[in-house]
Amino acid sequence: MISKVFYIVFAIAFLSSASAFAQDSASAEAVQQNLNIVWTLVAGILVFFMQTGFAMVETGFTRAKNAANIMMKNVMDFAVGSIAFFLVGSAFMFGKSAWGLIGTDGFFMKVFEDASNWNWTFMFFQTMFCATSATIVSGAVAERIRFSSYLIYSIIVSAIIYPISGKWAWGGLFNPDAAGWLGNLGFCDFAGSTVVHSVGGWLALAGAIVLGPRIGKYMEDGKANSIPGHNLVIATLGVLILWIGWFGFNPGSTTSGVGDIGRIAMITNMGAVAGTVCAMITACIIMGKPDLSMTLNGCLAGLVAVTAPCNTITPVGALIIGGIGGVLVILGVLTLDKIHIDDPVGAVSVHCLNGVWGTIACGLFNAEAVLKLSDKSTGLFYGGGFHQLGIQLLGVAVYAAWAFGLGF
Amino acid sequence: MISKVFYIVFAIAFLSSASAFAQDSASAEAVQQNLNIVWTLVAGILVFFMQTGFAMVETGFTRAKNAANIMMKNVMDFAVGSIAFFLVGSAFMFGKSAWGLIGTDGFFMKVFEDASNWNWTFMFFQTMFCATSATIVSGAVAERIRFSSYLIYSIIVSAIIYPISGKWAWGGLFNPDAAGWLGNLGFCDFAGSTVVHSVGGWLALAGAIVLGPRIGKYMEDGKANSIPGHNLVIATLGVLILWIGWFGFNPGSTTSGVGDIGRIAMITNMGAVAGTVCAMITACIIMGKPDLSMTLNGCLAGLVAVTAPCNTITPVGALIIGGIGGVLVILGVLTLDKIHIDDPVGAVSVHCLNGVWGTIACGLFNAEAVLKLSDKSTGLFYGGGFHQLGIQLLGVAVYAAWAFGLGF
Amino acid sequence: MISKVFYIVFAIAFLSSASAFAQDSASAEAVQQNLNIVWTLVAGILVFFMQTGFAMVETGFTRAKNAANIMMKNVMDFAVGSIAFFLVGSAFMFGKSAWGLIGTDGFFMKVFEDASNWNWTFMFFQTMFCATSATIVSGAVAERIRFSSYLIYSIIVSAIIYPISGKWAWGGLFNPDAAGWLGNLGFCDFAGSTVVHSVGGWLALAGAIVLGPRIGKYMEDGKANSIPGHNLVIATLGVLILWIGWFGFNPGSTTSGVGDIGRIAMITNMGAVAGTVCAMITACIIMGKPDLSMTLNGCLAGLVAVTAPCNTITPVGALIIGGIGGVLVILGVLTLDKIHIDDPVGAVSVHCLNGVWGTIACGLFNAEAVLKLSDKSTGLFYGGGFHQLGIQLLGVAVYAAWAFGLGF
Amino acid sequence: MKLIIAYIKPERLNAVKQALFKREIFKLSVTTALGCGQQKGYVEQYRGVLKEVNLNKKMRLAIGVNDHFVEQTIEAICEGARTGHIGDGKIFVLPMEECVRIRTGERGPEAIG
Amino acid sequence: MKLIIAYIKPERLNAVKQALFKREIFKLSVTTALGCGQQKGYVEQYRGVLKEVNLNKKMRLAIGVNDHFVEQTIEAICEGARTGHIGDGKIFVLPMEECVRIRTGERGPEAIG
Amino acid sequence: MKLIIAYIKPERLNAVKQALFKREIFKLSVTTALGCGQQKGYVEQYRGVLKEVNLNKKMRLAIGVNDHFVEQTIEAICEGARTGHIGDGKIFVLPMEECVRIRTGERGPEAIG
Ligand SMILES: Nc1ncnc2c1ncn2[C@@H]1O[C@H](COP(=O)(O)OP(=O)(O)O)[C@@H](O)[C@H]1O
Ligand SMILES: Nc1ncnc2c1ncn2[C@@H]1O[C@H](COP(=O)(O)OP(=O)(O)O)[C@@H](O)[C@H]1O
Ligand SMILES: Nc1ncnc2c1ncn2[C@@H]1O[C@H](COP(=O)(O)OP(=O)(O)O)[C@@H](O)[C@H]1O
Repeated sequence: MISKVFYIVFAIAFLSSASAFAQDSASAEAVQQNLNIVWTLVAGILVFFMQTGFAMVETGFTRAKNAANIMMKNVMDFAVGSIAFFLVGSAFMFGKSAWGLIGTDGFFMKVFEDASNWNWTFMFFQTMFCATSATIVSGAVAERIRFSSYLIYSIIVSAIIYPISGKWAWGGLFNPDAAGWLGNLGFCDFAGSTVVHSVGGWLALAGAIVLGPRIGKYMEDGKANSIPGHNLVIATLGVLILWIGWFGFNPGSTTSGVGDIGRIAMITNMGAVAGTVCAMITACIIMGKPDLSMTLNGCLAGLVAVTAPCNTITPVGALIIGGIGGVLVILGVLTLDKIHIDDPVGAVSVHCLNGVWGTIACGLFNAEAVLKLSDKSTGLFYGGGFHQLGIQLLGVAVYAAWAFGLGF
Repeated sequence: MISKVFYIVFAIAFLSSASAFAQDSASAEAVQQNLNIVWTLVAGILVFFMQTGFAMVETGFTRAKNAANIMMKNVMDFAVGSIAFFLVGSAFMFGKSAWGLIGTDGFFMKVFEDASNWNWTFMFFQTMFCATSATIVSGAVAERIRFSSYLIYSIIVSAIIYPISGKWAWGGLFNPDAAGWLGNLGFCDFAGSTVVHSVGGWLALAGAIVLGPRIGKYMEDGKANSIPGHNLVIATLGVLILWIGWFGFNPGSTTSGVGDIGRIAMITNMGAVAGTVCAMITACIIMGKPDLSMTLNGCLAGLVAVTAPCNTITPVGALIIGGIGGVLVILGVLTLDKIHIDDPVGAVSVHCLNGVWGTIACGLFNAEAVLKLSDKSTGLFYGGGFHQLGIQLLGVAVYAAWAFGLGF
Repeated sequence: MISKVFYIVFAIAFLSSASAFAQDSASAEAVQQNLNIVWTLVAGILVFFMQTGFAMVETGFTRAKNAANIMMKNVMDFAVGSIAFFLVGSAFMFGKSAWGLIGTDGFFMKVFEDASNWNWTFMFFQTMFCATSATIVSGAVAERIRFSSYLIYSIIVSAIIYPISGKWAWGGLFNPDAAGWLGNLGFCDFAGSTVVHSVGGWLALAGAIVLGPRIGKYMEDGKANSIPGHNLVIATLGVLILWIGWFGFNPGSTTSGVGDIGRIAMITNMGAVAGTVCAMITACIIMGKPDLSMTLNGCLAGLVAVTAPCNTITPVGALIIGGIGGVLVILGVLTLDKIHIDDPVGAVSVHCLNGVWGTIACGLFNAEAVLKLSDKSTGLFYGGGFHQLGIQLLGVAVYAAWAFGLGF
Repeated sequence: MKLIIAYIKPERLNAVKQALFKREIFKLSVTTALGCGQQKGYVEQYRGVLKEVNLNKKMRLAIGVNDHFVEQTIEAICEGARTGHIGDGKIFVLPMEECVRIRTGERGPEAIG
Repeated sequence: MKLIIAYIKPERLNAVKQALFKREIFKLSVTTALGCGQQKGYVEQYRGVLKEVNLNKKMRLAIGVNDHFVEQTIEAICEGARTGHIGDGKIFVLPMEECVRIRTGERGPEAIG
Repeated sequence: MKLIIAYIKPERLNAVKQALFKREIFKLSVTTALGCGQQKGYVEQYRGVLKEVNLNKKMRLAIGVNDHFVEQTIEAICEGARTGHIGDGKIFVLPMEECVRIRTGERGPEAIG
């Protein structure tokens, strides 16, 4: 489900884009349009900050000897990914739809003509999203993937996999005519639990399986060995930076500077804190003492889980969704360890598992009527029946098959 | 004293909140309202960044072996504090006043009905302020408080202590009818030298006294032992992040996107740099060489000191207030060490001592007339007489008794 | 060349500055003016973040034993620089022009009368630029300059050298009547490849030569010794923070919240990623394997290179300019090492060499007509002839002589 | 009594410990060390400048044993540490005149185990 | 001359130094070490996986002394390091054939102090 | 065979290595250590509180040599490490009974070099 806000914004965008400087036509609409641009740009910069967060989390959770390597990978995946998305990815994602599956025009971002057009800001924001999706994988494959393979992989994700995934749900954001098939069905993924996180997470899972565990992670007798992260201060710094970035990621997905952004920020925060608290408690129960690295994972899990429904749930809904996310992530980490899938930073449990959970949660907790966003809530628990839930499950299944399949 | 700006903003907020999407009524007022929302949200995100800053400062100033513990505390105090403030704290602070002492309605933030209402953003901003106040204590009690006690303490501060303190001075920010008794008297604390910092600082002082010094800090013969911080790079990173956060903390307290924010940012910066320079010089004189950790404390001291008067003083006033703050903090740290109160990061000297100083400084340096904010300056040095100064001293005394008393 | 945007903004600024609160006159122009203030302030805060970035890069690239010293220098240069710029620098830069060479009024920033005037925000933004220029040097002279000399040097740069340099190209930003002689000639330096970076870079080069190499850097037989940086994670953090800061630095230089900021952000990003990729490839070819520290330098090189032309080039132009910057920086670092100029962090190659390259690139790649900014492009490759290129070369030569000469 | 000192490759430490434990030698002390031997150092590059690192990381084991345990200890160390490549390390056997268990003050051969 | 080597608990270092100073033994060298003895290791947990750490942190003291100082040194170390618990450590006394003070080139018993 | 142990100033390590190489002694092991000797410690200040640091950083060299190499080794160490100031360090020569090259199992004097 794409928020009503979007359509209004774009309508305004198209109306006002003809005038090079908004000031020329000093209408309130033009100023609002400029405000949307400022907000979206700021949000995009916050999302870019997430690259820093990912780099810090990953290096903090792994061994000191691989720090330079991980830094290199995180800087380079953004660099090559940005170029790939600029050249072809953006066209696949937002170009004219072929059967709602893939975009077919607008390569090299050629569509931009006007120096002060809204499109530039929109594409800047989208580039940052694309990079986030690509970089998720690097945590799961840390400490063992070859640098050159990783570069090629980053290019493919940014040029092809993410844009096509994005087309299906979000193809209509830029131009409503170019919407993808899932978007047309009413699939709800406001800020990307599925499009960004679970796609990245499925690829991460596939990568972790294909590469196999790090040497020394599992002993001959099958027992897991812990390979402690070398710097939990840096890892915490990274998580806090990611948290900040999420205040661009979720509220920024309105791409407009309206009152909703405050609500979405509040909801996002509720998800994060609930995830943190529940993960800490769960870890305490299972492992007997609070564990910082698990708590940090819980925080990210809560954030990922509320990403899809952040525009359509109540704060209490966010507390529940985020809290469940915090429990899920711990179970996920422990289970993966048991079945010998080695994911040094917990990327699969955070992004894949909770991306899926967040997407499903839309079908359960969507409360549009409570928030006066529309007349009827679509969430099962708010009297919306099973319709939305069905669409969400379809979406989850399709993306799982697509991204996990491609990952191999 | 609550800035005129607030009232205007809220008037607009109430007028325009009826329309779900500001664009629908494309009036300039509605756009300005949206601009206020964008600015306040960005400022709130910057204030959230201060959590990262505190975490880095505290871990940098303490021993490596406690790093994970300190990270855990800083993440968890925000998490439980956010929930506590959401559930009850916000109601105590901004609900209908009972005798100007405590709020009595609005639990669970139930007041929010509208998806795009200004309230969401306001409460997001306030949540971040509450968390800042709670987290100040963690530095002073670092390396010795038990984790579970700390959690309980954080909940109490965020649910009860901070909201009630806040009610007195700031209760009218959300709804002018709900103002607190000190606010009604004309107590001036623009961005929280008292409400946030000195309350946190007094609690920190009480905590440091109750817990006693760290083992090994003072030898049997009474001599102090230094327990050096393990990573001054991380501590500096933290201070610089706090500094950035303050550009949200102070200018954001206008909660409106108007020209004043630039002035307040400039004043804030002047306070910080003056504190830095004066602390460095004072440390040089007393200890014979420049000392990084003291200089960093001086920077924070300057920031805390200008927090109360930042809206009502001139840049030169800020230089003087910040500079005195920089001197005070050094004397504070050395004195506490002498009387065997062990405050590993200098939290008491920074937040309590300078929170008090900044609050008093309002009564001395307020220059509303010079800034054309009103016809008459209230500061003693600008011909305002002793009236404002008296109110400020009353406020300082009341908060000291309240927060320090409760801390025990 | 000063962007058209500026003039319009200032016109509005002067019109609306009479009303203390923009809301009073709820005109769309006034709201746009407030939006400009919010955006410029946010951009200024992002530029302030660059101080953190520089501190982290420099400490990461040098030895652990000097970390506290480098932190101290980076904090103090900002502190004393801010005060110096406030007291006299701003007047030299933006005051009434004497022969287009130096400003002569407005000391102590006395011009500001109104509490909500645009000037405050503008000066905040400019203070951050000034500090950036001053801090560039600290990397090149790291690990050997005396602290007190460095303080004096910082004061001189912020009070005199940078403001006078700035007057020549940017004197008209605040008040078009006060423009400098190079600005009047049509010299193009949108966000400061020359004014900020190459001035800082030339001073850095002079400083590195005057101080001589670090002990142990070159052996008696003339062979260079490597003195590895102690923490590449911190250095990477610093570079990523600088990158974020640049999204304030370049798009913020519009000082207005209009659509152009999205385009400039996109261009800035393209320059950065091209620099990163090309530096990595060049390092691979020359040294046989990817090198993180060189790649990070490449990223900064790309950013510096697109700083001057970021408002007037196409994304493809940015890829080319940034890419060449990435190659240049590697050649620069290796060459300096060969001629025994010891620059621990590569500041000269990043800021001076690429500052010059970026300035020249304006004369080659400016594509105003393509972007519909004006009727005719001034870049040689876009049919603009040699006129602009000549002015750019003149500017480069003048600044080189001035800053490098003064540095000795 | 003898003090057996061995310099081995760090990655062999676990195997050596196992080999010792098999022979019921449970007590040892380990220190990190840098060694310079037949094994040449390696060349590192930082910012285009070469740096020769000719000290390799080693682990130093110190094991106090009674005389009739010496051969078994040497055997165990060789078993665990040998890879057949340069850099495998050395074992030195030093005479020891006295040994004291701090906890009890016991001396001599009984104190060692 | 003897070389006295002792492995002790890190937190006892200060007490041992004090005990030595009392007996006018001022010269010693200290290295960090890891020890494995009767004291069992401990179990750490990271992300739900247990990790057995069976090397405990120790300090290694090396003190070169003349023959008539040996007993006092042993006494001092025991005094400072004994807690009565497992893990208190060991003292080894090795014969030393020569000692050289680098600064002056002095040799033998005078060089040691 | 002898084991020569020397405690030297860290900054002299390179010079000592050079001096040893000149005499064709190529094998040695190095450990970081802290020493306490005639050289007094220094006083540090942190947040206005003084802290006495009375252990100075040292390097510990261990060199196993055949008997006729002992003098040359001592000579080399003195040459490289002597600055004439307090803190230059000490050399201890210990008897060694056996030496084993782990790679080949060789024993005795041939194993040492
Ligand atoms: N004579 C020696 N004195 C001290 N340490 C030695 C000696 N010989 C070897 N070592 C130590 O053993 C390690 C392995 O030495 P190496 O010469 O590579 O083995 P090998 O002699 O078996 O070929 C060295 O790095 C060093 O630490
Ligand atoms: N035979 C030995 N060889 C080398 N180191 C030893 C030996 N015995 C004890 N140690 C060292 O002393 C430390 C304390 O040993 P432990 O067995 O716990 O003490 P105790 O024998 O007094 O019960 C060990 O961790 C180890 O470092
Ligand atoms: N008797 C000793 N036992 C162990 N280490 C010693 C002894 N004497 C000196 N050292 C080591 O040598 C270092 C230098 O000692 P110092 O007394 O300063 O030199 P000198 O005796 O040449 O004046 C000390 O820091 C210590 O590490």
